[in-house]
This record gives sequence, C-alpha cells and structure tokens, in this order.
Amino acid sequence: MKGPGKRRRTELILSASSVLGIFLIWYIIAEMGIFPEYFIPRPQSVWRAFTEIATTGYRGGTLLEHLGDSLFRVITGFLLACLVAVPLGLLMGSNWKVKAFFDPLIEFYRPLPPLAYYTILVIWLGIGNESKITLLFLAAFPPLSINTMSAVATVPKERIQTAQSLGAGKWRIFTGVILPSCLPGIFTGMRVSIGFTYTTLVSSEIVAATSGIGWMVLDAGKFLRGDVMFMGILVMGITGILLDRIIRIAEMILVPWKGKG
Amino acid sequence: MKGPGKRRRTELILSASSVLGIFLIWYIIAEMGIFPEYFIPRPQSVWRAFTEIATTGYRGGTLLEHLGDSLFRVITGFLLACLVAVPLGLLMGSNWKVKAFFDPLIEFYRPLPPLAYYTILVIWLGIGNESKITLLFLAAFPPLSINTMSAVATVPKERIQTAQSLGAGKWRIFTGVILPSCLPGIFTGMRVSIGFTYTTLVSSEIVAATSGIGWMVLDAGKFLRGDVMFMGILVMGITGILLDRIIRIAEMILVPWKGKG
Amino acid sequence: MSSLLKLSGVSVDFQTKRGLLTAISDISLTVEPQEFISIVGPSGCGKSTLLNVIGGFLSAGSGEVLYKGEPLTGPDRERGVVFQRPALYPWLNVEQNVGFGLKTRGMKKPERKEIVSRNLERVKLQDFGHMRPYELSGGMQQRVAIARILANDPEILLMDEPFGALDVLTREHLQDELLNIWGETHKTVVLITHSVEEAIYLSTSVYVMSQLPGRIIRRVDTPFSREYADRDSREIKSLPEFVRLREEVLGCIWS
Amino acid sequence: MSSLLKLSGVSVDFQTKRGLLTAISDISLTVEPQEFISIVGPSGCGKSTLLNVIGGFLSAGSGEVLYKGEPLTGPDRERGVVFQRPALYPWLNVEQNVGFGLKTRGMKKPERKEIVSRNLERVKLQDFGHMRPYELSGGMQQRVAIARILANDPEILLMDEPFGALDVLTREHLQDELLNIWGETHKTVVLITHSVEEAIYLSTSVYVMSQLPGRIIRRVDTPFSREYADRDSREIKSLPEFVRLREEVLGCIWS
Amino acid sequence: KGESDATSGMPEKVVIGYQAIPNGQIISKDYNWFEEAAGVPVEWVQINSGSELNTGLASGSIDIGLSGSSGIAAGIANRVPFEVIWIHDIIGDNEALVVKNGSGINSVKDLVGKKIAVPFGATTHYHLLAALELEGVDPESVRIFDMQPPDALAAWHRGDVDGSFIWEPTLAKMLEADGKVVIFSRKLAEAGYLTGDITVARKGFLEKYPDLVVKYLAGEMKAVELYRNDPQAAAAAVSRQFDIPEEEARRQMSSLVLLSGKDQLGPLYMGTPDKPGGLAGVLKATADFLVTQQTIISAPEQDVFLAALRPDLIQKALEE
Ligand SMILES: Nc1ncnc2c1ncn2[C@@H]1O[C@H](COP(=O)(O)OP(=O)(O)OP(=O)(O)O)[C@@H](O)[C@H]1O
Ligand SMILES: Nc1ncnc2c1ncn2[C@@H]1O[C@H](COP(=O)(O)OP(=O)(O)OP(=O)(O)O)[C@@H](O)[C@H]1O
Ligand SMILES: [Mg+2]
Ligand SMILES: [Mg+2]
Repeated sequence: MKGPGKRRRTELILSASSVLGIFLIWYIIAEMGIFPEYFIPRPQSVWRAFTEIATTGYRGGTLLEHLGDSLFRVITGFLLACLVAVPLGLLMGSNWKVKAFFDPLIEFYRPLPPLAYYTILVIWLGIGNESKITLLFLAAFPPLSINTMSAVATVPKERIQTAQSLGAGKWRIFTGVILPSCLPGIFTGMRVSIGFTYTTLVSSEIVAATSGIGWMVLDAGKFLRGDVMFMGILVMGITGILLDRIIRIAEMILVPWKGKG
Repeated sequence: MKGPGKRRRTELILSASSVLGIFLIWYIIAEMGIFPEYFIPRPQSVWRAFTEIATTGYRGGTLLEHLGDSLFRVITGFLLACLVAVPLGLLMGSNWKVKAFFDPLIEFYRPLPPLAYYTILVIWLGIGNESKITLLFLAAFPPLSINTMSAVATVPKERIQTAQSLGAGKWRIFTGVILPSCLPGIFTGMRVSIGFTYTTLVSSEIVAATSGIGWMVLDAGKFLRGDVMFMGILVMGITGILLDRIIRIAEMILVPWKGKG
Repeated sequence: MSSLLKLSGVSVDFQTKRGLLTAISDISLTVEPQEFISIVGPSGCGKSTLLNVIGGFLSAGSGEVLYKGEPLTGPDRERGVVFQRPALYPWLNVEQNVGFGLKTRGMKKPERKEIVSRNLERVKLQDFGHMRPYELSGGMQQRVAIARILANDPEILLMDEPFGALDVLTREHLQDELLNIWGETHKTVVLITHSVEEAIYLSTSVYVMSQLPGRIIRRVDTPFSREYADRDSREIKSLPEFVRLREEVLGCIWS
Repeated sequence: MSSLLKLSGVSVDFQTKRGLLTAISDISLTVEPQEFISIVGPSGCGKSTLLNVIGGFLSAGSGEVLYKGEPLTGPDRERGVVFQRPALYPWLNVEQNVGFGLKTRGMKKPERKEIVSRNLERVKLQDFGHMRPYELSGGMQQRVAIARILANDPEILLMDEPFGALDVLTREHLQDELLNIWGETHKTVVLITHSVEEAIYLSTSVYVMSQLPGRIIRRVDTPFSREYADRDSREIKSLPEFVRLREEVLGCIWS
Repeated sequence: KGESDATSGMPEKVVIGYQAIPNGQIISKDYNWFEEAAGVPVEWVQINSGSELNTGLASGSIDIGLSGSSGIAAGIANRVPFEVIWIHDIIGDNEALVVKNGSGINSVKDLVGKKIAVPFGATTHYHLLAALELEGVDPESVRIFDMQPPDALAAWHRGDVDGSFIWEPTLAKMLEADGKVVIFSRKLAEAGYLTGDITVARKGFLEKYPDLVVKYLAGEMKAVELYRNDPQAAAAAVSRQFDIPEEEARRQMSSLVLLSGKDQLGPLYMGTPDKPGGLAGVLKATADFLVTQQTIISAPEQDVFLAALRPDLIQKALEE
C-alpha cells in the first residue's frame, strides 16, 4: 500500500484530469463554433461575464449579492427541513403509528413537481422569500425523512434492547441510541437533500424574483446571454460542491465509526 | 402485542384519517371561497375535470394517454439511471481512483437545476423524447449513486475479507458481496430517486411537449384551469405513491434480512 | 415471599420459510432472590431464546412469565443483560459506554466517573477508557459489556456466555469478581455458559437443556458458590464433590 | 523445502486518539507444512491482529512476512480464515454460505451440493441448510463459518477462536473433526484459542503470547495430535504428559 | 404586504410587477418617477407570464403589474380581482411568425404539416392560431410545439422546427440564422386580432389608493413622451435596466408601438367612460378564442370586460 500523501496526490491528479477533460471538450466545441455563442459560449466570454458581474453586477446586484440571496434561501430551507424531517423520520421509523399517519402525506406530495404546486404556495405566502423558502423546505424534506426512516430500520435491535435493560426510557433511547445509530444514514440523506434543494432553487426563483443566482440564469436565458447563463451554472455547480463538502466534513467529524460499528 | 391483523387495521385507519383530514381541509377552504376557484377549486370541480379528461381528453389526448407518455419517460429515465448509477456507485465506493475521477463531475452537475441546462440538452438531443428522458436520467442519477456509495462504506470489512480468503476475485466480491450488502442502501436511493425523477417530469415536459401529465398541469396553469391542475397533481401524487410502493415491495422481497444482518 | 422469577410452561416458536420452528418448549423454572442459576445445553438448543424471554425482549408464544408475581411486560433496568454479542455503542468511548445507564438515571459526573472507573478496573480495562469499541479486541468488547451492566447495578444479572471470548486468566478473574459481587450485593444471576466447570463453580443450581426444541432435562444443585466463596478456586475445582457433580452434568449432556 | 510461512520481526501499530498503540511487537515465527500451531494469550494481546497479518488483511508496520518464500501481498484462497465473529452473508442461506467459495471457483451444482452437505454434517447442521444466518443461534453461526472454510479446502486454515461459542459436546466433536481433516488432508493449521487444553490436544506446537504489546514468550511442542490421532480424546487429556504440558503452558500464562 | 397603515392613508409599500420587455414601464422604473411621486417605498418584482401576474394579484402580493393581452383576457374571464389601467404597448413588429428559408413556407397556408414552436399562453400563441383562422387553415393540420424562446431557438438551430411565432430578441436571432418573416403581429392587429401588453391594478389596491395609481400612470405617460422625443435617452434607460447594449435596446424598442394617454382614450383602445373603445371587444374576442382552445372554461359577456376597464384614471392623470 502507498502512503496517504501519495494517494492524496493521485486523487488530485485524477479529479483534476476529469475536470480538465470536460473543460477541454467545452473549449473545443465552443471554438469549433458549431453552435452559436449564445448556446455554447467560449470560456473566455464566460470568464469576462464573470469578472464583469462580479464587479459591476447584473441588473442591480453583484454576483456576490445574487449568490448570497440564493444561499440564504437554500440554507434556510435546508436547515428547517433538517430540523423537522430528521426527528420525524426517526419517529416514523421507530413508531408504526406515526408512520401510518404521516407516510401517505409525504409520499403523496413527494413526487409532485415544485412548478406544479408553487402557484398554491404563492397564493398563501405571497411572492416574497416565504414562499421561496417553503418551496425549498418541501424539496429538502423527503430525501431526509426517507433516508432517516430507512436508517432506523437497520439499527441492530440489540442496541435498543441493551439500552432498555439499562433502564433507558423512550426518549433516551431515541436520542441516545437511535439517533446516533442513524447518523450515517442521516448524513447520506443530507447530501442527497442539499443537492436536490439546490436544483429546486431555480424553480423557486422563477416567480417574481429580482435577485438570486437562479433568477440570474433564467433571466439571462431570456436575453440569450449564454455567457451569463454558463457563468451562473458554473457558480451554482461550484457552490453546490462546497455545500456538499461541508456536509461530508461534518460527517467525518461526527461519525468516525462509519463502517466500523 | 397485538396480532398483525389488528395492527394492519389500525394502520389503515390512521393513514385514511390523515388523507381524509387533508381532503376535508381542502374542501372547507374551497367552500369558504377565500381564494378564487381557479386557485383552490372545489373537489367537485376537480372530479368533473377528471371524468371529462378521462373520457374526452385534454387538448388532444385522454388522461390515460398523457399519463402513459409521462410514465414511459419517467420509468425509462429511472431504469437507465439505475443501470448506470448503481454499478458506478458501487465502483466509486470500492475504488478510490474511480471515485476521484467521477466524483467531481457528479458533484458538479448534481446541484444544477434542470431548467438551467435543459436548453443545452435540447441543442444536442432535439425536442423529442431523447432530451426529456436524458433530463430525467440526469435527475434520477445522483440519489442513486450517492446512496450506493455510502452503502459501500458501511459494508463490514470481514465480509469482504472472508470472500477474499475464500478465493473470490474482484468481480465476484463486487457482485456477490458488495452488491448484496448494499441492497438496503440502494433501495433507499431508488425510493428517493424515483420521487425526484417524478418531480423533474414537469421540467422535462416544459419544452416542446404536447402530451404528458406534467405538460397538462403546466398548460392548465397558464390558463388558470385550477381544476385541471389539481386533478393532474392528484394523479401525479397517486401514481408517484404507486411507483414507490412497487419499489418497497421489491425491497421486501429482495432484502428480507434488512436490519437483521 | 413470592419467587423473583417464575416461568411456567413457556414455549417459543419462530416463523421460518419452512414452517414453525419450536425453539424452546414447555419450560418451567423458578428463580428465588439471591439464587445464581446457570443454564447449559447444546448449541442452538434455545438458551439465548430463553434469556430473551426472561429479559422481556421476546414474548412467550405460550405459557406464563411472572416477575415478582406480576406478568412480565418488557425489559427494564431491574434485569440487566449481557448479550452473546456485545452491543456496544460505537459513538461512545469505553468509559461512556460503561456510564450509559448511569447517565440515563441522571447521575452526576463525579459519582458516575467513580463507578465507571471502579467497574473498568474490575474487568481490567482501566487503561482503555478513552478508546472506541471498534478499536478493541473481541474479548475486550465483551468485558466492556460486562462492566456496563455491573455499573448499572440491576437486581438480576442475565448473562449470555459473558466469558466466552476470554482467556483462562481473565476468565477466572472475572468469575471471582462476579462471585464477589454476588456475595456482597445479594444479586440474582442467570448465567448461560458452555463451561460446565464454570457453571458448577459459580452457581447455586445448574439447569441442563436438551437438544432443539429446548426443554429442561435436569437440575443439579451445587453448593460451592455458597459455601466456599472465599476459598481458592483451583482448590475447589479439584474437590471430589466438584468432580462428581461435573461428571454428573456432563453425563447428562452426553446422554 | 522452504518454510510455508515465515514471520520475522513483525510489528503492528494502530493509530488511536491518544497516539500509537503497538498491538504486536517483534513477532517471529515459522510454520512448516502440515504443522498445527496454536496461539494462546491474554485477551487483547494481539492474537487477532497477528492472524490478520498472516491472512494478508493487515500489512505489518515493520518486519517481513513470507509465504512460500515470497512476500505476502494480500489474502487469497490458500489461506482460509474463520474470524472471531462469524461474517456470514445474510442474503444467502446456510447451504449457499457454505458453498460460496466453491461457486466462486465455478464448481458445478451436484458436486458443490455434495461437498456442502458433507461439511454441514461435519458441523451437525445438516437440518438447517435452508435457514438464513440471522435465524441461527450464535454457536450455529460459528459452525457455519467453520463449514464454509472447510468446504473451500484451503492449504492453511487460520482460525480465530472457532469453537468459542460452542458447548462441550459440539466442541469436542469439532475438535476431532478438525484433527481428522488435518490428518487426512495434510493441511497446515494456525489456531487461536483460549483453551489451553484444546491447544495442547490439537496442535504440534503452542505459542504463548505476552500482554499488550503482544510478543511470543514461549513455544511448547506437543506430541499428542501427531502420535495419538486415533485414540480417545478423554484418555489423552488425562495422560500425565498432557497434564504436565498443560501446567507448563498455564504456568507460563500465569507468570 | 401592500396593505395600509390606516393613519396616513398610505400603504407601507407598493409592489409593481414588470416583465423583461423593453417598454415605457422600464423607462419609468429607471428614472424612479413613481418612487418620487408616490412617497412610499416601491418594490419592483419581475414576473414572467400572465399566470404569474394573476397569481400575484390574487394573493395580494402584487399591486400593479403587466402582462400580455391573452393573460389579461384569461384573468378577466376567471374574475381575477384586477382592473385594466393602461395599455403598455401594441405589439407591432416585435412579434412575428418566422420560418426557415428552406422550409418552403411562404404564407400562412403553407404551414400545413409543418412544425412550429410557440410559447403556449403567450400573445404569439393567440396570434398563430388567429393567423391560421384568418387563412382558413385547420390548426390540427399544423404541428404546434410549446416552447419557451431559448428552447425554440435551440430547436431552430437543430432544424427540429420549421418556424416559430416569437418575439425579440429571439426573433432577430432566428432571422439571422437563415430565417424570414411570414407575417408580423402588426398585420394581425390590423385585421382585428389586436395584442398588446396591458397594465392592471389589483382591485383592493385601486379602491384604496386611486391617487397612487394615477401617479403611476403619470410616470408611464412621461415615459412615452421621452420615448417619442428622445429615443436615445429611452434606449439608454432600457439598456441600463436589462444590461443589454444600447443599440440592441434601441433596435428592440423601435418595433414597439407605444401609446400616449390621449391615444388610449381613442376609439381603437380604451375609449372614454362615455364612449367605450375597442379594447373590451378585443379582450372578449381573445377570451372566446381561448375557449375554443379548451384553455379556459368559458368567457363572460362583453360588459364584464368593459367593466374591467378604467379609462377614467387615464383621464385623471392627463388632467394633472
Ligand atoms: N482498529 C484498531 N484501532 C486501534 N486499536 C486496535 C484496533 N484493533 C485492535 N486494536 C488494539 O490492538 C490490541 C490487540 O487486539 P487484538 O484484537 O489483536 O487482540 P486479541 O489478542 O485478538 O484479543 P481477544 O482475545 O480479546 O480477541 C488491542 O489492545 C486493541 O485495543
Ligand atoms: N429469528 C429467528 N428466526 C428463526 N429461528 C430462530 C431465530 N432465532 C433463533 N432461532 C432458532 O432457535 C433455536 C434456538 O436459538 P438460540 O439462539 O436460543 O440457541 P442457543 O441455545 O442460544 O445456542 P448457542 O449456544 O449456539 O448460542 C435455533 O435453532 C435457531 O435456529
Ligand atoms: Mg445463544
Ligand atoms: Mg481476537
């Protein structure tokens, strides 16, 4: 086996080569000019759009402001969903009555497209951040609750039985045994969920937004500003990776026993 | 403990009561008339829309035809994603080199909203079912690959070591040990994924569709046909539940050891 | 005073693909307070199943289980269990695992620490308090599970082959520790073991179970733990009476 | 002919929160073909770690491991392992678990069936072939793991307390089965056990390990398995020479 | 939301919905005319379609907003609580049916069997169907696809569609890419199928704060004046708002027809309260048409449309 340093280097090389590969393909296609620039803009144009929007802004907000607005919506929706979906998932997993009650509701709304029911949210909550965050909350919810529920089903029953015979009550078993046992599954759910939430961002910024990175991409599409669109997409991809990385790091710190327990 | 029959009955009662509760709330809100009928139509109107569209159709197709078109897209996209994402997830989970190469790509596109990159798909694949199914494939992919990858990380290492000392080669360990060990995680991923795919259906039917249940909902939305929208949403929700149920049943049959291994 | 634990006609069936499998059948036994009973029997005869019934984890298919005269409804802290496979919590280190029950009861940290370290010393793991369960050897994990239940100080100790993965030396040490605790705190113990010698040395009566479906085929009362509590174990094990009882139990198993 | 297995100066360290923990230190030993060696030592002294090194699952931090004169690179089917915790596959029933290795080699069904049922009989589980691992008792699972490795017919058997969860009767039966197989097929065996009696009865030499960090502190050669292979086990165990060797090993452990 | 603060008789803020269309509203927005006149905070939100506007109005979260005439007709038919206060622009040459040069289409009649992309529900959708009706072509015989402009353009480049009834800037891009115009919207407007962008105010808002609406209209009128007298400055304003080059803004604006307040009171459009103009009829016709398309359930009588028009507000704004 090689040392960890060497492995780290190989990893970086491989990751970089896959990213560079895609970049190269993009560059070649753009340079060949098969498609008009507003569909496949050249990397240089995208870079120019980036520096321009980062400094002078796009329609009333700099890139950082747009990104900030969007991240605020995504993170708020996601965290609220974690606060509700994880406990509910644990409860549904450990109590079949709770499950019988909530399962049909979650299962019903889960496959519904945000675009289809967004109108109803807007009617109730208006066009402000409330309806946007609610939409993101609803998007973040199901992967969390399903992964959590499935995780509960795989808790070895001896762990719970041991706790019972040590005198732990329901609450203590819930927080002290079931919750930590499910952490690996919960983190998987969080990773799936944050990505999903982010993809819903554009839908949430379709209606009556004048800021946000998703809105910027959509709006640029209307004006056939391919460079801005690509730039926005790149920024979304990169920030998405960062959010995911944060969750992975949290998992490594909080669940060191993953795969060992 | 109660008998399984009694439990089954209580479950049904609870599920029914939650569904009926929501229905009742809907009914009351609709009857109170706080919101105009095109936003919150009354159950009767929705039922009328249902019978009408089921028989005479909506703009050139009956309900069943629309639903059939959509299900074909969703299921094809989902199955293709399973075929690719599950093996790739297993590979990425068991080989860090494969992971280093593919991870950045998946992580990058994962948070991207379909609406943002759909135009690019249309340029490459045209306006037919190809681009729609590709979009659904891309939506179905990440929950599958992430859940599968996480599942690999939790395979007890003794299982793999035992297989090695029994003379199993890489391939046999892959298919005979890692794959079955990951089945519970894969099924969780499938459940999350099918829901996600379904929510993307509407986005995929935004472009150049003149059939499909998602298109129907969107189109009805444009013209304030709240009754048709609600009906479409209900149909999507119910078919979504059915698809999910199929996966759950498959899981029960294929992974009887869940939570026992 | 009524019996602490009373099983009458208890049977347990498991549903398998090829129909019902009767694991234990018509088991009746009574455990009085401060008794130390051992259960021996062939592999797969239903010992763990029986322990699960007594622990309250499994409800008997037929028959009755009374604890202090009341029907048993579920597990509680009066009956502490050591399972055949130590179920430690990987997110807690060894000390926290041992202190789990105490913390549940809201015991303050200094007191808890005291009890935890006393029990870790008992199982000779005082130097490993900060390690995680998955960093321990099989035998060490088993010892943590024993320390955990001892720290919790239940009325009955239910132990499923607690010393199975231990070397002779550690095993003898823990046997003597268990005897001391039993003698000092007047606990009741139900021990499943494969070592007939251990059973006779430790308990007040030994129950021998039959092949599947498990029934109790013999009960042998043994005096050593009561009478010779403070003598040297090797000496006791070579007493003629000890050898005779061992042969009796073994004979019963072999027959 | 070179040694089958040769360890020289092998050490293994584990990274823990509070620094390195040396599990085994400077272990050198040689195993010749058809030897049957046993390793005994206190709980947590590094026996399983040593077995993992021999199995190829863990690379030695320092020192050299040669198998048939070549440096060991990883696990393979020549060295079959029974782990301390039976790692059975829950998606396979007992028969399929036992047949796993054979199927891997592409053996046809009738032949495989034959070998599987012979080995299930060996561990007395012929009636449980259709059950799933999670429907078995702890001892039964251990026996399935033994049958699985026997069915696979490796050159060296590496066994980590394989009989730990078994009752006396089953244990003696399996000991004799193992001796028979060893005698007939000229295999090499490395056995970790807590029973000194078992070690002396079965092996050609017994290695005694020290407390953590584990070193080999004594090697005792024992003649019984070679010389008395077809005699009655109880008789052998009461031979004065047997008792003397047992006391020697025990003395070494106790010191 | 925009509701009152009873003591001062002024709302906390006014929410105005605008669309990404270069017109007077954008100029007025750029110059902050309404903000200055109103004296309350103004929030501008971008909306993308008539249905979005209708939703925003119904939920009370938009006070004033604009949409294409199809969306307005559907809104009135569905009794969304709003009233028409201003005609933003009449669609002239900024929307057109374009087809590929090689497609063999030279007139609307040639569309039979061809593939045409159009955003459903938009004014161009209405115009496409109207054009077919005018020429007596069965809409069933044309393959019509629902596509937003960028996707329509993508399909155009691939050759997946033969033509599209579309607006700027996509229209220009299609023309550049080997396209030609078959018919401009202006032609259809002349034939009686008028389309335009129409501003409406939420009923609740209008009843409470008619003065604010009048002030808003004053800004719109100023914008039309600027557009007529100083196109350079108007284009600069639009270019600032949309981050597009000034020439591009000018080009797009040149094809619009902006109406002054006086024009709107004429017989072709709103008319006056005593002498109603043609707009109510146009909206009624649009709604009737949508009914035939199965997109709305029914269209009310003409007086309902008439009742939804408020030329009196324009008169008031003109007086001030
Ligand atoms: N993954 C690990 N990380 C850190 N320490 C470990 C790890 N695995 C084992 N150890 C330590 O190495 C030492 C030896 O462990 P090992 O499992 O080899 O003991 P053993 O001799 O097999 O004991 P037993 O008879 O109880 O099974 C122990 O002190 C244990 O704590
Ligand atoms: N969940 C289950 N489903 C089906 N059968 C089971 C299940 N659990 C146990 N059994 C069966 O019940 C019988 C008794 O099992 P049990 O675990 O009580 O044995 P045991 O006496 O503890 O054996 P050991 O000494 O090997 O631990 C076994 O034959 C086993 O196959
Ligand atoms: Mg057992
Ligand atoms: Mg070990």
